[in-house]
Amino acid sequence: MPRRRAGAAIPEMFRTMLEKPSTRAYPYQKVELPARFRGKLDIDPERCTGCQVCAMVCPAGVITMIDIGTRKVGDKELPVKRPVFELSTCIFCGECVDNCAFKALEMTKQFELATPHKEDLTMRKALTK
Amino acid sequence: MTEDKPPRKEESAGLMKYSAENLVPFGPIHPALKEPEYFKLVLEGEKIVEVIPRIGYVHRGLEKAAESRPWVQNMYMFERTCGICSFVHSLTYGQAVEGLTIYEIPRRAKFIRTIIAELERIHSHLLWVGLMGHWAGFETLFMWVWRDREVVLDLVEAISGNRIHKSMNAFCGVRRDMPEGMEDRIVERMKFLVDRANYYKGIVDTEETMLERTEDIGRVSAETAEKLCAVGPMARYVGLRRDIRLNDPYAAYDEVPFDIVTSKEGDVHALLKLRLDEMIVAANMVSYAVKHLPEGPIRIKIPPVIPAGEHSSHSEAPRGEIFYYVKSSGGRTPDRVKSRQPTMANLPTALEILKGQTIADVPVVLTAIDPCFGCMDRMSFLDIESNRQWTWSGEELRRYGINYYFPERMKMR
Amino acid sequence: MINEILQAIIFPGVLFTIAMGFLFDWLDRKTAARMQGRIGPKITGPSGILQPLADFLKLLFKEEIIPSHADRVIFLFAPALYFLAPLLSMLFIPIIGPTPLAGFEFDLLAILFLLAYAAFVVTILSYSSASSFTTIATGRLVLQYVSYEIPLVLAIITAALYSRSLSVEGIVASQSTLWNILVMPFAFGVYIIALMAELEKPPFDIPSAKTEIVAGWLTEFSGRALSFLKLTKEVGYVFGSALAVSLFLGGGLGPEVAAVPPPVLYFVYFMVKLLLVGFLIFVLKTALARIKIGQATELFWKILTPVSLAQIAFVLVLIQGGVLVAT
Amino acid sequence: MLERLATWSRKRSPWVFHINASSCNGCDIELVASLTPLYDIERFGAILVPSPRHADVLIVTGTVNAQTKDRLRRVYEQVPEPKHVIALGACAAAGGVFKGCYNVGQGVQDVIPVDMFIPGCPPRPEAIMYGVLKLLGEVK
Ligand code: SF4
Ligand code: SF4
Ligand code: SF4
Ligand code: SF4
Ligand code: SF4
Ligand code: SF4
Ligand code: SF4
Ligand code: SF4
Repeated sequence: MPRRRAGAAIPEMFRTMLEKPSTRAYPYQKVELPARFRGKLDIDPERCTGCQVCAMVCPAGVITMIDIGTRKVGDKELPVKRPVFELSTCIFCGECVDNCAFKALEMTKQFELATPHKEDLTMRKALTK
Repeated sequence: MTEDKPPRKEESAGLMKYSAENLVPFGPIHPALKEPEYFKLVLEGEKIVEVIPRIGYVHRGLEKAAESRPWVQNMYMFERTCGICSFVHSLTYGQAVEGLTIYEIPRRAKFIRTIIAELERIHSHLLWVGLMGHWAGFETLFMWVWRDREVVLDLVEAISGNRIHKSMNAFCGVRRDMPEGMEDRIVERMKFLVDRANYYKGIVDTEETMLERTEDIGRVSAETAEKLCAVGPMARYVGLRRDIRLNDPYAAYDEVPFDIVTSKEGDVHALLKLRLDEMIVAANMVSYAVKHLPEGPIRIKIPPVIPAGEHSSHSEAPRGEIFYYVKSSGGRTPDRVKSRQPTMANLPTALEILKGQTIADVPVVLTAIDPCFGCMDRMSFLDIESNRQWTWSGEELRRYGINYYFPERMKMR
Repeated sequence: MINEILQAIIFPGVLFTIAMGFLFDWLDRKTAARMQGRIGPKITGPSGILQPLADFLKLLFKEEIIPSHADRVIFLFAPALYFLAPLLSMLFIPIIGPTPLAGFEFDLLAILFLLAYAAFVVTILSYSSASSFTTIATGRLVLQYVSYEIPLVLAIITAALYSRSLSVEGIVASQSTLWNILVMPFAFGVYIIALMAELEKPPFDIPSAKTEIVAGWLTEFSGRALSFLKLTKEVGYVFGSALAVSLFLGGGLGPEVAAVPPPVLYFVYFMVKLLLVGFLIFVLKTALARIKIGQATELFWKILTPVSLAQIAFVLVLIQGGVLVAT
Repeated sequence: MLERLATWSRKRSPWVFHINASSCNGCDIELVASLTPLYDIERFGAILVPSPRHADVLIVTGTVNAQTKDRLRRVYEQVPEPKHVIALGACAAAGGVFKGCYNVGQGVQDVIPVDMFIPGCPPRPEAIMYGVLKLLGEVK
């Protein structure tokens, strides 16, 4: 049975005090993010075909498809759709990225997303092709 | 004090039988509980004579929502039942669903699942030890332990891409493989954590003030714990050998050697040491699994429609047994999902322990069960001493609600 | 005359004391942070030294909410009354020379009175805010007060007895050859522990335990009242340590250095000792977990009171035997 | 002059009260993590206070369900002016993955005004610090 005493942590405390503090210098220094980090979603409007798969798989209902025009297939007019992302509810799961067959989506390393206006978090990039 | 207590009124579910002065609310917004939960403590001086829990502040309606969402999306939702042992939720839900399908889970995926689950256990136990220090007023321990916890989170982030919600699981496999060249780093970091765990064991064993706070606190007999269905560390600290990993192995637990830790002392101090010991075991398991990771595929893609049937699955989360039941009628969405979390199972035991303690012990004892009230919105009570049993019906809840919302005592100027 | 008033207001009087209070708060936070492997306050002034000032000013400029069931008069004025206690006591401590600003023959008794007065005001304050947390906190406050009071007074009396003086000035003067701590180390220890209880530092932060009873007796205070209550605690910190220096560590006395004028030297010695005592408390407070009120009471009554009585007996024997009597 | 002093002190001493409005814990532990040695938000004067009466900044996590709504409003009223609200996490911003569950709302701003949204599930401690600092840049 080890000896009970008050202040058992004192030696370690002094050791810690003499060491360099373990605090990372954010925001003065950039954060080192691992290669797989899942940050803000980004879309390449050139690649997106409007297939809607991402909107179907998203568990958080982030993605809505918007009609941006029509195209002719045979003699039928079919709507052309593009996704709009309501990133405020995005849970950064990456499911949409995995499922996009055209590799239009990507998770960037951007994590500093704080904003006073929720509208800023709506991504309409795909619409302006 | 005791004499002038009004007689017990059974029909009010024990809520209004005490005068306002000796009822102390504990929660729902209380710094000791990182989650909102409400306990009314009936006090005599500093001593607690009765605890009345009021739960449901985190009720979000997951089970109901699950019925209208596709199978895969539910995985991400159930993962977010809780941020502390999130992976094990998706794992158990996944296992329950996998049970309905005919596919075999690749061996490599099983190992990766084990690694993540054990990393999660280490992170959860460290978090717990730190918070225990915080609640006992020992900030330094809290800071150190949480500093060391970041080691695990960094590893988890490197493997999965997020610190908390790993989103690693998929039906019949995992979504991401282990990154290249992580093996040495993981083994080395695990060694570091084992060293730290041993140091903290020394601290909780020798520091006088910490011992004063934890020794002989939170005692419960093995019989009571067994009768009240305690699970996880709450069962093991009174000597019950209960661990789903051992009793009913899942993932790769039948291939990774380990032994569970139990304790005989049955107080909070024993619980602290037990968790640190479990952490060491988990760290060794991670090192072993990383070294013996089999080759092969990590995932089988399965169709989005799950065959009809019922299946259940359980697993050992850091805080005890998690249980999932799923029912399918062969569609794209489940018919019913039911989950049971360890905290729910441990709450009756904790209430039993709290009786007779002082108010200073409340945070410590409630931490002992690790308050995570993700899933408690209905409840029956059983007072084993007087053999009195009662349930809250909707009517009682309503009456309690009316009483609660009566003119507030606290008003603005 | 003007000189004296200036002394009382600026240096080493009120303003200096308050500044010291801020300094102590900063040092406290900073050392605790460093020992925990953190940096602590950093951007407010050099190394965050202005952090306590910023906190204080911010609270001053904040809205003050008075709960409707609380006693308005007490709520408004008691914080100021409470603030007076350590501030006045500080005037009895010699800081820049052997004579304090406002000493008289029995000023030690006045200090004891002010200590009791502060505890009384806190209790009233706590009780007046009348919420269930503060009610528990009041109970704890009173219990803690009656526990630490006796050992604290006994420790102070030990020093007075040995120095055969009831004024701080006299006690300091009597230590020119031998510091009291060497004669009565246990009294010093008891004093420090009781001081931590009085300042509600861990392990005795029982009446303001934030994980148990929200913010304890401070729960209902906001804005200006809160800023003064916090400031009082900080000044109390300084005063408690200063009294320890005067009673047990020989005040500002120390070996003379020819090149330095005596008042400056006195002041420097005093400050060094003051910071040492402060540091001792920082370390203890960072290293310990909070104990329960029952355990605190037991500690003070069952252990520290007998210890201080034994110390008094020992000192009396010394005096009686004529050994080592202070001059 | 006084005005500038007040602004200075407010920017330097944001005291945070954290309220969990039915969140999953993920955001809460990341918030606590931002106090711990690796991130140490106390560098900027921010501390976690135990009583809403002491707070300047209210950080809300979680979806705000039917039960916590009233409590959230009550706590908000207890915070003395000037006060700011940060909605932490996808849940607090707009319901997150629980959007559409029968018991949850559409985020914090339906109940109390919000000054800063920090999306993420959960946001990294650095992201939380970024949000707090961004808010401080705006404290007037
Ligand atoms: S982003 Fe990809 S999945 Fe989504 S609509 Fe465009 S192409 Fe389809
Ligand atoms: S990352 Fe997940 S939550 Fe976000 S848009 Fe993609 S699928 Fe939806
Ligand atoms: S009464 Fe129960 S079921 Fe209804 S909202 Fe509240 S916790 Fe949920
Ligand atoms: S009781 Fe259960 S099944 Fe019914 S609504 Fe609530 S969570 Fe869903
Ligand atoms: S057991 Fe607790 S920590 Fe684990 S998922 Fe459930 S609520 Fe969260
Ligand atoms: S509902 Fe109650 S009795 Fe049934 S398993 Fe859960 S905790 Fe046990
Ligand atoms: S009972 Fe639990 S899991 Fe089910 S909806 Fe309520 S909180 Fe969610
Ligand atoms: S945003 Fe994500 S981590 Fe935060 S409370 Fe919601 S589900 Fe949990």
